[in-house]
Amino acid sequence: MGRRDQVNVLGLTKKDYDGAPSTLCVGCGHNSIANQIQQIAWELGLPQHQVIKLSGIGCSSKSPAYFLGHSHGFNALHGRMPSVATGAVTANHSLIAIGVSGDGDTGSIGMGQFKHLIRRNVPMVYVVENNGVYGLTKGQFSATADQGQFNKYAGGINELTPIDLCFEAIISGCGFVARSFSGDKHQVQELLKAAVNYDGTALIDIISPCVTFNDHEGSSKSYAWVQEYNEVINDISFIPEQPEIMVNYQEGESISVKLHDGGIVHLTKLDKSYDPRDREAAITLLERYQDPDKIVTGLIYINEDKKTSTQILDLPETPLVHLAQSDLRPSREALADALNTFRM
Amino acid sequence: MGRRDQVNVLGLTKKDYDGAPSTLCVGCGHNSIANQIQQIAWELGLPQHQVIKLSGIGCSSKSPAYFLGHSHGFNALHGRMPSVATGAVTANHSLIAIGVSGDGDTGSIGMGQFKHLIRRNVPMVYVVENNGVYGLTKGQFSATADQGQFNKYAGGINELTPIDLCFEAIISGCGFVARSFSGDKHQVQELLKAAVNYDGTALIDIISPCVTFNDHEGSSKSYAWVQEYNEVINDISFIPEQPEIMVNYQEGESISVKLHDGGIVHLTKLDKSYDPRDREAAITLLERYQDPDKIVTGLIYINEDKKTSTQILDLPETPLVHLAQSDLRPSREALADALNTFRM
Amino acid sequence: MTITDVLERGPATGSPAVRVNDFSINVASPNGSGSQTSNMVIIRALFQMGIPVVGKNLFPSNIQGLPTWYIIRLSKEGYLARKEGTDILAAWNQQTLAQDVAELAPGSVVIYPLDWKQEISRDDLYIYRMPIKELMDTFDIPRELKSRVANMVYVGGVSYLLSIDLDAVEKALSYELHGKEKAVRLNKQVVQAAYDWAKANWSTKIPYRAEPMENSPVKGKFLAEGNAAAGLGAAFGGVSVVAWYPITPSTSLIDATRIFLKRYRHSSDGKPTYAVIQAEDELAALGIVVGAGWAGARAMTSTSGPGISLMAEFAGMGFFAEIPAVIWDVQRVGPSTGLPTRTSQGDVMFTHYLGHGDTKHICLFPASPAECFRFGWESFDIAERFQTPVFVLTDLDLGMNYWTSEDFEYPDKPLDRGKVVPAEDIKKPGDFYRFVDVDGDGITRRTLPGTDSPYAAYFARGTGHNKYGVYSERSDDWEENLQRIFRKIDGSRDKLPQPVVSRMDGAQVGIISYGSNEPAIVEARDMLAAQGISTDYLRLRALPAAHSVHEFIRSFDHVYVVENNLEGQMAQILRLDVPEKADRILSINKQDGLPLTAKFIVSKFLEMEG
Amino acid sequence: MTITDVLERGPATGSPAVRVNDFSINVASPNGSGSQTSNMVIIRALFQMGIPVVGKNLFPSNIQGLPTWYIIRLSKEGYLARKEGTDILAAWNQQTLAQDVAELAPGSVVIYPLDWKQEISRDDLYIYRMPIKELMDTFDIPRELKSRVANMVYVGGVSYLLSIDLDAVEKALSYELHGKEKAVRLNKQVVQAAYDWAKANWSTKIPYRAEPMENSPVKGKFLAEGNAAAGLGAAFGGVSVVAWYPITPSTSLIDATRIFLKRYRHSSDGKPTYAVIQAEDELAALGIVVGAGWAGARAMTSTSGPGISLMAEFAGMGFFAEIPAVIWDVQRVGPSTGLPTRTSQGDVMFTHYLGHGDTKHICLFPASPAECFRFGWESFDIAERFQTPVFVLTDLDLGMNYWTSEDFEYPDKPLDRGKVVPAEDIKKPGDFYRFVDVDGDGITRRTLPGTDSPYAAYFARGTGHNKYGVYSERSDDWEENLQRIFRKIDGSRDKLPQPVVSRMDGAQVGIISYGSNEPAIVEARDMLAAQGISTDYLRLRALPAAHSVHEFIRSFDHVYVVENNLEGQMAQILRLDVPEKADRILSINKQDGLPLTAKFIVSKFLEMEG
Ligand SMILES: Cc1ncc(C[n+]2csc(CCOP(=O)(O)OP(=O)(O)O)c2C)c(N)n1
Ligand SMILES: Cc1ncc(C[n+]2csc(CCOP(=O)(O)OP(=O)(O)O)c2C)c(N)n1
Ligand code: SF4
Ligand code: SF4
Ligand SMILES: [Mg+2]
Ligand SMILES: [Mg+2]
Repeated sequence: MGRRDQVNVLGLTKKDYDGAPSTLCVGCGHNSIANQIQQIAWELGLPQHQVIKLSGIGCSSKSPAYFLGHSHGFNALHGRMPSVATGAVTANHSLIAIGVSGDGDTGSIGMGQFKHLIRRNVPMVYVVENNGVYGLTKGQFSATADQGQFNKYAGGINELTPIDLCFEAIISGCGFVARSFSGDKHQVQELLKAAVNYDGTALIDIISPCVTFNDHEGSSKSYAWVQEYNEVINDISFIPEQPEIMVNYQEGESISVKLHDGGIVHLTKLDKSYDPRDREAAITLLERYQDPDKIVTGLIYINEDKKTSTQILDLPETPLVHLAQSDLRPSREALADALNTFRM
Repeated sequence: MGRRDQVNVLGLTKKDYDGAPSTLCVGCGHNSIANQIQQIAWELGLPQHQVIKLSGIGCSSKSPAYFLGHSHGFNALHGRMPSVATGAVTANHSLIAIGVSGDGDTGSIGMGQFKHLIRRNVPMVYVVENNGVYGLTKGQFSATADQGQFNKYAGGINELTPIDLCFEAIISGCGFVARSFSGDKHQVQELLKAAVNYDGTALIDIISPCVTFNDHEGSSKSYAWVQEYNEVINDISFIPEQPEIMVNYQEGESISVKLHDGGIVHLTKLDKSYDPRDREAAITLLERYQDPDKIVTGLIYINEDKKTSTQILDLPETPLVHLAQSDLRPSREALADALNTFRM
Repeated sequence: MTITDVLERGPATGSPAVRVNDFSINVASPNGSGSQTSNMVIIRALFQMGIPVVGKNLFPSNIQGLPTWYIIRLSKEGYLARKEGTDILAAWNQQTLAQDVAELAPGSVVIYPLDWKQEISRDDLYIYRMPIKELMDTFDIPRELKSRVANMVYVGGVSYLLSIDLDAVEKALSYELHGKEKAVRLNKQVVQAAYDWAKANWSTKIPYRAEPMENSPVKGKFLAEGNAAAGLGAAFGGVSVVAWYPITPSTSLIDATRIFLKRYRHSSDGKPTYAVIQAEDELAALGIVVGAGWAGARAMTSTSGPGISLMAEFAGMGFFAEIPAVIWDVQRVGPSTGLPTRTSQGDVMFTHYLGHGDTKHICLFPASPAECFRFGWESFDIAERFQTPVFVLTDLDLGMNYWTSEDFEYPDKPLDRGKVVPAEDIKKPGDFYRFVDVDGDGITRRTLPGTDSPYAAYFARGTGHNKYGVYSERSDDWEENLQRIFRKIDGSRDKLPQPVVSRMDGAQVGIISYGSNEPAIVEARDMLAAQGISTDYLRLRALPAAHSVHEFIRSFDHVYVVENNLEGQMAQILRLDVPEKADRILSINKQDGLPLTAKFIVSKFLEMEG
Repeated sequence: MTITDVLERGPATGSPAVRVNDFSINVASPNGSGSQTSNMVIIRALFQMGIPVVGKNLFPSNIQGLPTWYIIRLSKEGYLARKEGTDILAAWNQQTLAQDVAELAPGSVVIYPLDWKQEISRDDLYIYRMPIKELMDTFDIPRELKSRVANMVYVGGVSYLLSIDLDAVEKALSYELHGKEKAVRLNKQVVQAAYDWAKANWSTKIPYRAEPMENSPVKGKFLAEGNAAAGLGAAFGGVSVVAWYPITPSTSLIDATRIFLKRYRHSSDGKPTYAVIQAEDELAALGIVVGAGWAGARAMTSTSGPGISLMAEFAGMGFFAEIPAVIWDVQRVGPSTGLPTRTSQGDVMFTHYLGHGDTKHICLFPASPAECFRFGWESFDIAERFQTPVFVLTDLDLGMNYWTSEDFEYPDKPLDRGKVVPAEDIKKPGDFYRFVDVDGDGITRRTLPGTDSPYAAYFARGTGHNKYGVYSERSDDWEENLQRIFRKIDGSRDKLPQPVVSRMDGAQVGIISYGSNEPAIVEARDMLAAQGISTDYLRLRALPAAHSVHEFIRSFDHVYVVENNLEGQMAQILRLDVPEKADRILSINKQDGLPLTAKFIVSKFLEMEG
């Protein structure tokens, strides 16, 4: 955490990365995640004016207000953060975009936009604060609620197949797929750091218990349950800079993946046979962890080779928003030329 | 096909199952699929008044007008067939629902509804006439277009990851997942027959070339391409009735799956090791067939044990629409009782 | 300053005359603290005493911690609109204490915890303090319940100060806690202890008193939220498919629907005669309803502003494909996400015209729980009779606050399924065409899927079609069809719930309003009458407006349309209906998220009358 | 009947006077048969001859086979509105032959293939037949091209009958076929052969003739579709993010935008200075635009009715969160999916108020390709100046048909980015608050993400907020904020494209219209003037309407608002603007999917004038 007066590379204290005071429930997993975002932003020395925070609607989607108070934020519409993020990042690809959504926001109303954002590989961190319910509307089941779950606020038992957002992301072509737990601060932090440095859409599906509506005994999204059933697939640490490009992909006990910015994701394997660079393995893993009492966390899949939307759109280095009038308005001659195309 | 005057169990000729004349392009794959639907409806002796035909918007979504002219039809909104079908089937679960959609209709604008229909397991046949483009709006790429595809109408090369609708369906919990090719009439027919008899959402993703905008050389959705690269995973035949419940799951060369109505799906394995009742195997198969030049068709996954929406909603045997006033309007006493709940 | 000073202090200005059953109590508390039960106990106890009472819950769009105000108005005359100003403040929210106190008028009363350090410096108030922790420590209450039960302390304090009958409090507690004996006992004990403590420690008398009313205007009545009444109405209206997506303040309408369906709607084999589907979003919710309505079910959804926006495409299709559907819009403040927990009548115009192209929807405007119940079932008759989506526009104030209600009337007519043609009537081609206007009222006949006749089927679609239901791009087909639909909608004017008119002798001016403004208008008219100004009042209950609404407008030099939105939306619609009076249709309107008050209406009225 | 009878027949009634450059040609063909090129060749050849000419393409919502009519009007006076009736029918669609012929007035001309068996029994027509197969067989044309090239047969026939200059035809061919020599040669040969065949086989003369015009009113002008002009305008307006979803008739606007962007918008390093994103649907399209607008890009989308419905929620958010955006609505016939390939002005009201809650959007109404170009760039200035979504409402007729156009004017002012505060101006807390109305015009200052100052950031949201941009549920904050936004929109009236007024001496009555109705109004006014009726005409170009529009209305006893929708939507909006004249604002309107005609307007006008 660091002492209160400790400063980062920018000479800022962690407090300088404060947002507004949280209005979420005391103990809500979302608060912890907001804190971890603040923490890693400070640790990585992210310039706040270069960060944009985006969200939809929900308790989770409120959380961007509670970190990085000097960053621009956009609290969009329910389920529509992906499109707004796509627009913003396209307009200015020099920004560091952090999206925060909920399981209802992403898995229910937002399913279409979520899938298509990932298809485009818009470079951003996409955090889902996943609690299996609609917190803000008081506890209805969301699409990630496990089958057979009981919830009195939702009026009974959920009989529908849950949506697995990591599974959804990976088959849509996501190159950075992770699951975590708001109670595992270290893992959340390291995944966030890697995600911020990953070039492409980095999904982190974080189980984030709703203490008010879904933390009861038997809830597969409760603190107790996740603590009991969480299997950490790999121990991740992010090493921000590496003076020389000298990476050993030491297979075996650990794996290092170099990100395009120079940072390195170092993974100590807990399951020896698992390699998160192998998409088929990742998919099989996810398939094998479909039961509520099988929760796998860690970096599930990583692939640095996907073209991002910025690359696909072939955007100029200068972000579109910084182009000058001369770049934006063709000349009089161009108009004359264009008019000639209309003439026989 | 049967002679023109041949009649089915209902004493009807195939012509009696005619719809309006097609207004699709000559040679369009969708026309062939419409014909197969007509064919199997006739062969199975489906009572047309008990069938509903639903669709979204697109060339594909027009096709329900071209078969079963005596069935009620609903040509809904772009991407919204799933919700309309959910409502109709819930209102009257005795109907046989056949939905027809396009790859744009289902994979782009309709992604959210598609996924959630499948989660609910609404009993219906869901046919996607998949041509990789938006036919009706003149050839833009749809979300199922393969990466690297060139299409002059779409203005160039597609760089986005394609959406695999079978993959989407299976991870959303679909219990009947098939892929086919409009050029393979036999396969389309047998899959349709099995799907009509399957209790739950039965997805058939049929590659259905668009002769006008996407049948050129190099198009992975062209007749020639699919003919060349199509790997049929199993040879399916549907046996409508079986007097005794005497099914041998003869493993080995073939598999028989008994459907709840008594019909049997008989599969001759072409890939000996493949068992479409094994979800993990199906998922692995799909993952291994992600390249445009790897097209797998056949019944990819079947599972008869999933609760349908009708079961989850615990609907009465009498369809909701046939309930009498006495079932729909509680008594005066009930009102008095209800009012008492308001009183202290 | 002695300890007594701290516990209790009267205003420096001396005490005014006692006000009996005519004042307001404001309970300020943080959201999620469980104060709602305590507030309901107070309001129910007062109601039990025969005192007309209403509570307005101003809660935040959050689950825990943000400020909530619950404002209870007692009115012996039975005026149950919101009233500005607080007479008695139970200041149970430390965060807003200073501001809440600052807003009080001189002579008001504040009760607040002794546990807090804050002092109140104003010397023109009655100030009482209560030791929460000290009181609670005398009970053996499980930790997790403590903070909730602690709210009963102010119930005890307020009961003592106002002389609220403790038996009534007990009854209220029992109702609120669903008769769970242990809980009732525990809470009652806390109320009693707080009451006793207050009695022992406070001596000043305040000039406000709650007294039981003998010939009570609320006798035989009960308290109900419009949303609950609407849900009950739907259950009695034979709804069989409900599809919805959660959104404040509409969610509780569906919750109630489910509860009543579960209680009263099973078939002989014990199965539910309905389906409730939580959709993935509002587009799907209305899609499901439209699909079900087409198939012949009575189907409904309920939503609020953002959901209405998302339903635009399906609304237009339902209108054009002529599919019955019922859509409740429990209005909250927009545009956009706006203020999800504040009330508004801001969707009137948008909803009436919802959908691109020329579209006009039937809208109903209930003004009381009883009318929510009635429209709850009648909306289905209207939707099926006119084969069109019907929007019922209520709002957060009517939907989520507790209003005094008389008994709901049992439906006075059987289900009206409209022009549905059975198989028996369709023997040969030509016996049935979907869009042929046989009766000349613009309402054509329909069949349901499954009708056992080869000539019963038609294709429902949002694209152009002719009267035989066949796809058509012909200009004449389009014109004929759409004009007929508009004729149908226009023809509904005098067949929808008709306006309710209340007259006064010698009225020179008319007031038009609708929905939840009713109590404020009633009160405002009495206030005006007291000043010698007579008014006639028309309460609109449906759009398109009945011809009698037009007549009403024409019969005055000018009329005022009172409503809770920024642009005077209903006034605009009426101006279009009666263009020759357009500049004599004046708006009294406001949109600040709160229910309108009589005072606002009167002062605007007087200002505009000049 | 001899062979000559079959090839050619004159009307029994004798031949009337010759009409030069003042008649209509209707080409009926099946969709997807490639006739569009032939039709364009005819229209361009005529235009090349200096004849004012316009083509209206009535195509079906299908790709192949359904009937298409392409109606070419020649008007030496330069009236380029649609005109009812056909003088010359090239009946190239066997399916509709009978009906097409039945609708002809006596004395009309029909050309149709000799290859078909059908005979025409009417004896009051000129009838000509051409042997397609026979003619085509003389050429060595690849099979797949044959059916397309076959359409050149009627070009030859029509050219011969009307004496169209074959050099002009060749020029037209060359343009249409992008100068591809081989294709041009081949097609030219077919035209020539058909022409020669006609010359050899037909002898009767028809009373219609196309003659080159010396002092042509179209000199220096060109033909252009509004959608192409709009796309060019956007490219010159500095659009940098385009997000869209395909929908007829809007798709070609984006196609054009992409083409022109590709041609004219690269940075010095050769990279595109723009991004075009095909979104997954319209919700996402506007979401992307809103996100990009917030980030500081000039962003636009284009759609039609169904897309407008789907954009409702984001439109309301853009309005309330005050984010610049440009949305083109190329209107087609609604409600619902309606008639995707027919024209309409049916979205005016819905779009102006798009979004739940109180909302009011700025709308622009271009009436010509030149204005499409102008609004193409100016809409961004307006959107950024007023920090709000701007809707540009055009329609299929203007968007997809070829209109005669003068040169587009180069933008007469630099990009106006509005009140964007740079980092230099924000040195300390308080230097910047997002919603403080510093200038008193309701337009507050904004910053862009990335602005390098710790005090530059704010939170964009659709929920309630105060002037500092902080989340707020306070009533006063809500009122202040929303009232300011409405003040801003209201304040735009006189700063948007102002109405264009055309007066006549002694006019007693005013006509108001907008958009693509322009040519019909011009012609109608001349027709009325010929009858001695003078009219003044105001062409509205933006909503909210300028004060001068109100003045115009007030200056007449009554005005007519002419528009292409069922409910007279613009008339309704103006009635609300000028309530004291509401019953004197009369509607001349119609909605049948076709552009309005002068004849319709005149007859309605005369009927209503009584
Ligand atoms: C269009 C629309 N529909 C519904 C709502 C109401 N709503 C607000 S938050 C929410 C669900 C949020 O759930 P989730 O995303 O899981 O967030 P959580 O509160 O659980 O963190 C809903 C349905 C809305 N704001 N907008
Ligand atoms: C809301 C909406 N947006 C856009 C359209 C225009 N539109 C009609 S069909 C279509 C695409 C159809 O593609 P697909 O589903 O693949 O069907 P296909 O024509 O290829 O069979 C589109 C975008 C529409 N009708 N409605
Ligand atoms: S309701 Fe649940 S999700 Fe919302 S803030 Fe409280 S604990 Fe968190
Ligand atoms: S355009 Fe393509 S999809 Fe549409 S009908 Fe023609 S071939 Fe079929
Ligand atoms: Mg959630
Ligand atoms: Mg397609």
